[in-house]
Parts: sequence; C-alpha cells; structure tokens
Amino acid sequence: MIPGVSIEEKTDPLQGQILEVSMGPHHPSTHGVFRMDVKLDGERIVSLKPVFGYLHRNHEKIAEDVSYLGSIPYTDRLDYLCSLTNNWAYCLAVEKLSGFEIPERAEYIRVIVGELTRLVNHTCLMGFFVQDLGAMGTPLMYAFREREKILDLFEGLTGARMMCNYMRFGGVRCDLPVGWIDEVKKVIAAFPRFLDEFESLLTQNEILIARAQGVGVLSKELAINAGITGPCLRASGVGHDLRKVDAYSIYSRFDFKVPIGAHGDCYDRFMIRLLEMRESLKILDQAIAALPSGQIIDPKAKSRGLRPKAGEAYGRIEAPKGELGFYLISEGGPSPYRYRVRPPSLINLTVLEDMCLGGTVADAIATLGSIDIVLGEVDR
Amino acid sequence: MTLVERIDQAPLLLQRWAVSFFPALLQPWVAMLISAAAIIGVFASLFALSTLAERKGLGRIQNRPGPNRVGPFGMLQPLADGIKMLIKEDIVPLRADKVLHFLAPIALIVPSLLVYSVLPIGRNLIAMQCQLGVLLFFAIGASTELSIFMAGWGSHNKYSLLGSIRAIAQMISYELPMVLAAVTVILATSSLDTVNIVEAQAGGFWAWHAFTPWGAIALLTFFICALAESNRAPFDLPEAESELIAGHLTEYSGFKYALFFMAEYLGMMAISGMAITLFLGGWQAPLPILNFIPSWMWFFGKLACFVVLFIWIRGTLPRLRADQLMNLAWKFLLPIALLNIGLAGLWVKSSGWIAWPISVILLGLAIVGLGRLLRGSRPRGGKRIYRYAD
Amino acid sequence: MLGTGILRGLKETARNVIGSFREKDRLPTVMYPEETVKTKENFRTFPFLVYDGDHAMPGLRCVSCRICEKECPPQCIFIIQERDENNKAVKHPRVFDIDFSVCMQCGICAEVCPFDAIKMDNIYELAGEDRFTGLLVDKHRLAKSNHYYHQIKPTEANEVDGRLAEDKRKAEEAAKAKAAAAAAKAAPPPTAAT
Amino acid sequence: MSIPFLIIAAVILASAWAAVSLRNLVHCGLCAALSFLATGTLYLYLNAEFLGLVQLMVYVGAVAVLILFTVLLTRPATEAADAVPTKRPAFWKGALIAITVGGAVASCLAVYAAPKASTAPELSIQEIGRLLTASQQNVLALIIVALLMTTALIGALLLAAPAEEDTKGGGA
Repeated sequence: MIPGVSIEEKTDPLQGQILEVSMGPHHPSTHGVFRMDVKLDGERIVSLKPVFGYLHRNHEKIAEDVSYLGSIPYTDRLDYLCSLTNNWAYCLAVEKLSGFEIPERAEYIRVIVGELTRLVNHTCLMGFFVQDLGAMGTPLMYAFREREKILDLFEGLTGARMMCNYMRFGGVRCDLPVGWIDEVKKVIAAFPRFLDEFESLLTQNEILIARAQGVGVLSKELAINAGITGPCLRASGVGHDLRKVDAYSIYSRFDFKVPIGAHGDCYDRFMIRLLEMRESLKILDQAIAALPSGQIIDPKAKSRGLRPKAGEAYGRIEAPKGELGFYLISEGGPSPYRYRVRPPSLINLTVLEDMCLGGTVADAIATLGSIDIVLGEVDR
Repeated sequence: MTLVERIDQAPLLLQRWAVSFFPALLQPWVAMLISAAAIIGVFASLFALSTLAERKGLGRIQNRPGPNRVGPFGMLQPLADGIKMLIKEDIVPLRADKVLHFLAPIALIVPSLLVYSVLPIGRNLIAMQCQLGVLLFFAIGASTELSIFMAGWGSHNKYSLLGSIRAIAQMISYELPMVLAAVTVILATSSLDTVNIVEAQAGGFWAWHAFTPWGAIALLTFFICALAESNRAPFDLPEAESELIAGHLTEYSGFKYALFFMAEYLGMMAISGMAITLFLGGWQAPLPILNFIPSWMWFFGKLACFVVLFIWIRGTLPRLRADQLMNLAWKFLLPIALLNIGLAGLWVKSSGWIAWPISVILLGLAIVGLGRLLRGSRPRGGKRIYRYAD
Repeated sequence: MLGTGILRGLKETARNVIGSFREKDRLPTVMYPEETVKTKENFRTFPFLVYDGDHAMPGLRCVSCRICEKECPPQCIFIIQERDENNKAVKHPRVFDIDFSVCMQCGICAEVCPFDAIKMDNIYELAGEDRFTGLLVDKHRLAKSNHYYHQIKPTEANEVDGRLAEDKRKAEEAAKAKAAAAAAKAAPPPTAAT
Repeated sequence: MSIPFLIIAAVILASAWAAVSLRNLVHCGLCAALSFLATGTLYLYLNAEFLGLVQLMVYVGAVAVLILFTVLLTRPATEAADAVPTKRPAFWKGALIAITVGGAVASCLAVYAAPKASTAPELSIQEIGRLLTASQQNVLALIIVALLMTTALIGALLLAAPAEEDTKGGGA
C-alpha cells in the first residue's frame, strides 16, 4: 500500500447492482463465436472481458506438421473473407526463406487480387458495422451485392469464391483466364457508383453520426502501444501503411494515398475504410493498365517437396484488417519447425475493453463491429 | 339512398341486416359482437397483409425479391407463417414465471384490439362513438406497457429484462409528446370525440389539420412518437437484435410470439389510424369531387400509406442508442410539442393568416435551436475532413 | 438541418426499390432450383479420377504413386496399391477412397499429380442422406471419363491431353531410340565380319 | 346491485387482497395494477368516463409502472421471490391504519349521507374543462399544482443528472 493514499470503499446509496451479462458465444452480433463478459451498471459498461478461442483449430501446430504447400489452403481459412491476402503473406514468408524471385506478371496479378480482396473485406465490414447499428440489413445487402461480383471474379480466376488457394511460392498457381481482365475492368468501373450510393445512404445520416461519432475512441498513444494496425490505427491518426512503409511487392510503383482520421472513433474507422476503397480502385486501375505478359511463377521455385534451407523469415503485408505476418523457422525439413501467425484481428481486439468502458452495450456492439474481426483469424 | 351512399355505408347496412334476425332484447349485444368481430377480422387480415407487404417491401429495398414461393407471388406467405407459428413448439423457460409468461401476450393483444373501437373507419363506421375517444385511445394504449413488463420479467432472462425496461422507459417517454401533439387538435376542434374531429376536417385537404403550421409539426411529432410507441425502427431498441437478441421476445416462441408480433403490427396500424383521424382528415376524401369513393376506402388508403412509410423507414435507418432516444424525446420533441400547443392556441384565437408567419418563425427557430442542442458540439451534419498521410 | 441525412438515405432506398424492378443489377437474386448460375471453367469442388477409353477401371490414369495422399493437407485420400498374383506391385490402385466430409476442396491433389490422373470436379449438388458411407467415395464413384473432363473444363483438358500426347510421343520416341540403340548394339555391325 | 358491479367489485377486492398478501413483490405490483384497472372499469361502469379513463391512464399507465420499476431497481429481480417478512407487529400496525382510515371514510360518509343516485350530475367533458380553467379559484389551484409539478420535475432532473464525466457522451 502506498503511504499517504487511503483507499476508501465508496458506497453510494443510489448505486444500483452490477448486472453481469455474458454476451455470446452465440449472440447475433459477436461476428461468430466470440464472448464478452460484460459488467453493466445500468446500461454503462464497467468491465468487459473478451473471451475467445471457441473457434480454435490448431492452425499453427497443423502447419508445423504438413508440408509448406499444404499450409496454403489452411491460411485461406484464417480470415475467411480475404483468403488471397492470407495466401500472399504466407507465400511472402516462404519466398523470403527460400529466396525465390517473383516474376513481374505474378506481382501484378498479386496486387490486383490483393486489392480486390481489400474491396471485398471493406464492403463486408461496412455492411456488418451498420447492421450492428441496427439497420435491418439494407446496407449489408447492398454490400453483399457488390461483393458478389468480386467473388465471381475470384471464382473465375481461382476456382473458389472464398477459399481461393491461389498463390504459390514464387508466383501464382494459374494464369488469368481469357477475358478476366475485362470483367475486372467492368466491376471496377461500376464500383464507384456503389460507393457513392453507400455514402449518400449512410455517411450523413444523423443516426449513424450520433451512434458512431465519439464512440469507441481509441487514442493515438494507446493504438501505437497496443500494436494496433490497419484501418483502426490509421483512424487514430497514424499514417502507417505497410504498402508505403515496407513497399513490399511492387507497391512503390503505384500512386495512391493513405487516408488517416483524427478522432479514432467508430465513425473514423468506418470512413477510413470507405476512403481506402477509393484508393484501392486507383491502384487497381494502374495495375491493370500496366499488367505485363510473361511468366507467372519462378521456374526455380517448386511447390511440392519444398525444403528451404535452415533459417527464419517474417513475411508481412498490409492485409485489409491490418498487419498480417507469418513467422517461419525452417530446419531444412519438409515442414517448418515453427510457424506463427500475427493476426491483425486478434491484436486489434485487445483494446476492445479500453474502447468500450463507460459506453453502453450498444456502443460496445458498435465498437466491436468497427474493429473488424474475423473469428477464424482471432482463434486460429 | 343512392348507390354511392349504399356502398359507403355497406358495412353498417350489413350489420343492421344481420342484427334484424335477433330479438330486440339481444340486438345491442349482437351489434356489439358484430362490430368487435369485424374489427378483429379486418385488422387481423390487415396484419397478415402488412407482414407480407413488409417482407416484400424490405426485400425490394434490399434488392431481393422477398417471399415468392408460397402461392402466386408469395401471396400466401402469411398463411404459411401462421401455420408455422401455430404448430411450433411452445417453449417456456424452466425458471420463468409461468403465469406471467403466459398472460403477457394476452394482456398485450387485448388493449391493442380495444383501441380500434374509437377509430372512425368511415362515415358512421365506428364501433363505439365516445365523447372521450382520444382519451380512451391513449388510456388503453398506456396499459400495454404492463404486459411488456410482464413478458420481460416473466421470462427470467437478462436480455428480456433489459429489453422490457427499455421498452417501458421508451413508451412512457414518447407517450408524453404524442399526447401533447394530439392536444393541439383537441384544442382546435374543442372535442375529444374522434368523429367530431374528423368532421371538423371536412371539405378538402386544405381543411385537414396537417396543413396548418401547428398541425404539420404535431403530425411530425406524432409520427416520430408513433414509431417509438410501436417499437419500430429506428426506435426498435427493446427488441434490438444486435444488442439484446430480441429483448422481451427472446424467450417466446410459437403462437405466443405470433401474438406479440400481431400486437406490434396492430399497435402500429392503430396509431397510424389515430394520426389519420387527428391530422389527415380521417375518412374524408382529399377533394370534394372524390367523394364518390367510399369513405372507408380513403381511410384504408391512408393507412396503407402509413404502413409503407413505416416499412420504408425500417428498411433505411440504423437504430438509435437508448440515451439518444431519451434525449430526442425529452430535449427535442417535448419542448416542440409544448410550443406547438401555444401556437395552436394562437391559431384558434386569431383564426387567421397572421398566425402563419408567427408559427413558422417560432417553430423554425425552435427546431433549429433544439436541433443544435441535440447535436451538441458536433460539426454541422457531422462532416469531417480526412487527411492523407504523406 | 437535422434530418437531411435521413431524407437522403430514404431517397437512396427508394431508388433501390424502383431500381429493383428495372435493373438486373439491382435484383441479383437467382431463383436457384429453377435457374442456376453457369459455373466458371475454373470452378472446383471435389476431386475425381480421370480414365481414358470406355472402361473405367482398366482405363484409370492413376498409377497409385500416392503423392496426392501424402500432399493432401487434411489427409482425406486413402490409397492401397494393386498387387498381382505374384504379390508384385501393379501401377493401379486397389483402393482409392476420398472422404468428402474431410476434403476441403483445395485442389492440391490435382496440382501435384504428375500423371494428370486426379482432377477437380464442378458438381455441387451433393447433398445426401448418408453422412458416413455416403460421403466416403471409392474409386468406382470417383472415376469419370476423359470425355467428361473435356466437357466440364475444355481448356484445361485440351492442355492436359496435349501434354500427355507430347509425353507419350516423347516416351515412344525415347523407347524407339532406345530400341534402335539396343538393336544397333545387339545387331552385329554388318561390316565387322568382312 | 347489478351483476357487472358485483364482478368488478370482486375483482377489485381480490386483486387488492392479493397485492398485499402475495410473496413476490412483482406479483404484488401487478395485482395492484389489476386493482387499479378494475377501479377504472368501475368508474366507467358508473358513467364517470373521464374519471375512469384518467384512472386508467394515470394509475395503470404510470403509477403501476412506477411501482414495478421501484421494485425492480431496489432489489435484484432474481431474488424478488424472497419472502417479505410478515411479523405480528406489522400486522397490528396495518390493522390500526386500516381501522383509522376506514373510520375516517365512514365518518365522512355519515356526515354527507348517502348520495342519491338519481341526482348525479351529467358532467360533460366540456364542463369539466370549463370548471378547471374558467372559474377563478380553480385556475389558481391549477396553476399552483402546475408549479409544484414543475418544481418536482426540476428536482428529479437534478437528482438524475449524470456525474460530470458522463455529460459528454450523449446527444443524438
């Protein structure tokens, strides 16, 4: 006990009882099997403990058992909304480990599918977020309508809509089908219309503003200290984007900007994603225009029976949700000695309590929605 | 009686015809029973229709076709829903208060139906003409809060309890501005009788109360309160799915749930009916030329417009937070409604065009000022400028 | 002014309601059992075994090398090699089972197969009543003809056929060359005697 | 005495008895509400429409809800079923109060004698309104009541006002 400081039990006669509510694991707006142990004073949150692990699938241990190639389909299932960026981050780590060269065309294809994935993720997230605010699913349906078009593109390219399993060490699995680029162009051309409509439906809506502005504020300092990444960090006013910082792949060739917010509240996180989509569209336009022909995979690279030389590597990309990293240690065997994922959702989730304290249950739901978590990635 | 009048009065004539078969002693009772049966029959089928309209409308709003499998264009969907609800297992939680859990839906549906007795559906078509019709409407409406409390408390579920507490707080808060909005009409017509109120608005749409400055504001206030009273989006906090699962409905299933559902829609239509009666001329045609269309068709037409508006709003708006809801009621609607009563008094006393500019200026100032208060320190329209990192 | 944002939102939804009657883009629903979306050529679901010719079992391309079994990430393939009466391994699977309840449709088996014997199918209406044996699919149910493969994935199948033909030609040439060499070796140089 | 009157009276008495004798406070509150409701019905039956409807609106709509809220907020809902201790002294105190109040009512009735049913005035709502607002002493009383309620309202607002750090959160 610190001398001079006396801790006094304050008992307020008007103070009511604390109500404990266990929200989840099956609750309509916990985005999967996630639980929040919430203590409520009236409707104000006095304590919130996130409880997760209901969806734990032993991903990292399995990956240490199967071949390097065999882990790629498992990475699809981490953040199941954006499998392509998961593939990409993992391939980047393996490529670093084994020193493969990625052909020019493959890099462009990766950027194109990566940015399309960002569009998919952000449309979904915005829909879910507004759904959590109680909007009867209308924005969600509009978001899904657009997402569907991009998923069609993925199906045409990779054979699957969500579990794409497309990237390979040193390149990509297969070349673009005939006419695919034209379809992409069509989708991209129609996309701004959707964004405009979405903005006019929501961004000036008084109810959304009342519900999202000043709610779930994440300060710049806390965001940096807690290792928050992605749109959540940028909404708090830190201009940190790995596409600029690392300039991995060929992102240095594209002209795009990184939007940053000033308040770090739910509304900023929402708007930052909207603005990011517009930037993604710019990148897509440039990448499609400059798409070269050539090989799609490093001829030296081999997928099957890959045994990288002993060493370690950390590959990270700016996934739609934040910094997605894969850390691999190889002992020269057919499977990694250590395999570790840095999931952006999980780390962004750690500040949930700080953002929710003092707010109401409704605020907590909105904040959780604005963080953008996918339980597949949080629990792994 | 001309043919037009006959069609207009058809329900009444039918009732008289049916009653004439009974001995004189029983006739008032039979007439009453027939009125009640007609109300239950008509509005229950309207409930079915409006659920279908809601599902179809929401579907279209969300770019999907809505129910289209049962019957032609999905028209029989309400029937299928009804059968499903009837044959579903009725689950009562183990530790629930069985009696309250059972009584709550019944205690809710009775007042929801009772309020229709004072709504004039057409010329001479009213189940119970009562000197105090408007007061009766609100008095009976006030008792629905208890049944929601019974449902929430009887379910023995924290979400239910939270939901019902929210519901009651919300309904009590919004009842106040709603009644005050109705008071303006009572002031103008100096009558609490719904029939008199409708008759005071005869002549054409310019005679409707909605087309006076105080009437327009009162209608708007009344409508916002109606949304809240019937627990519809954006004020559907008591059953906020994303927060409280389904609020006081969480532990209900099967037919009891259907009763709650029905009560919600009946309440919505009753309040719309009251809004029509008070502000939109009730069963009066908007133009005297259109009087050949039966009066009850005008009433139901206006009711349909209201239902569509309800659905449209539900499909568009996110939900408010509980404290914001209270702020809206107490800091915005209540002062406006109070000011509005004063303006209605001015209108009645001056009975001329001088009240127009005064009302418009005062109301405009109040709305802008209170709106700013509600917005707090936020910039206009919540607009924010976003920077880009270098 | 308070409320303009709400009105704008209402306008937007009204536009969508009207649009849903007029634009295909605003009513993207496909009435599934009556109409279906044409799947893309790359679309993949579960693996199948390709056979050449008219008869499934003798025509299987699979040589039972068990690479797919090893590479399959969820380990859903089970293979036993055929043996002849002398207990000598034959290049043919005696058992080739895939557990569809475990398979995650990643397509790695098709990717690693050096003989183009296993490919990804595009059927998706697979609902059944039997959860265990119904989803454990043996080689008889897995076997599908090369013709079928051509039907569902013409581009890919043509490429595979071309490659196989090329391999075959090369193998034949090599065999011929080998035979020629052997023959050349075996036959005594005609001039030697003289 | 007609049959409807007997039924209504029976409901009032039974629910009032249940309201004070039931173990569960929430049930007590609901029974009180039922008793209010039946009283309102009785007024309606006696043709006192305005009084009856006001009884419904104020007592069923507001007072009963207030009672239930108080019950809920002062003790946890899950433990509400706990027995309310009923001791003999409480019973005797209650009996004393009941006798006092009953005696007062009875003496009043005795003083004014039984009213004749036929002379009950036909009081229309307009007349009530005129009585309340047009006659001099009633206006004064009305204004005093209004002022009192305003004071109470402001007092309630001050009591319920959130602590200083909470004030920034709200606003729609």
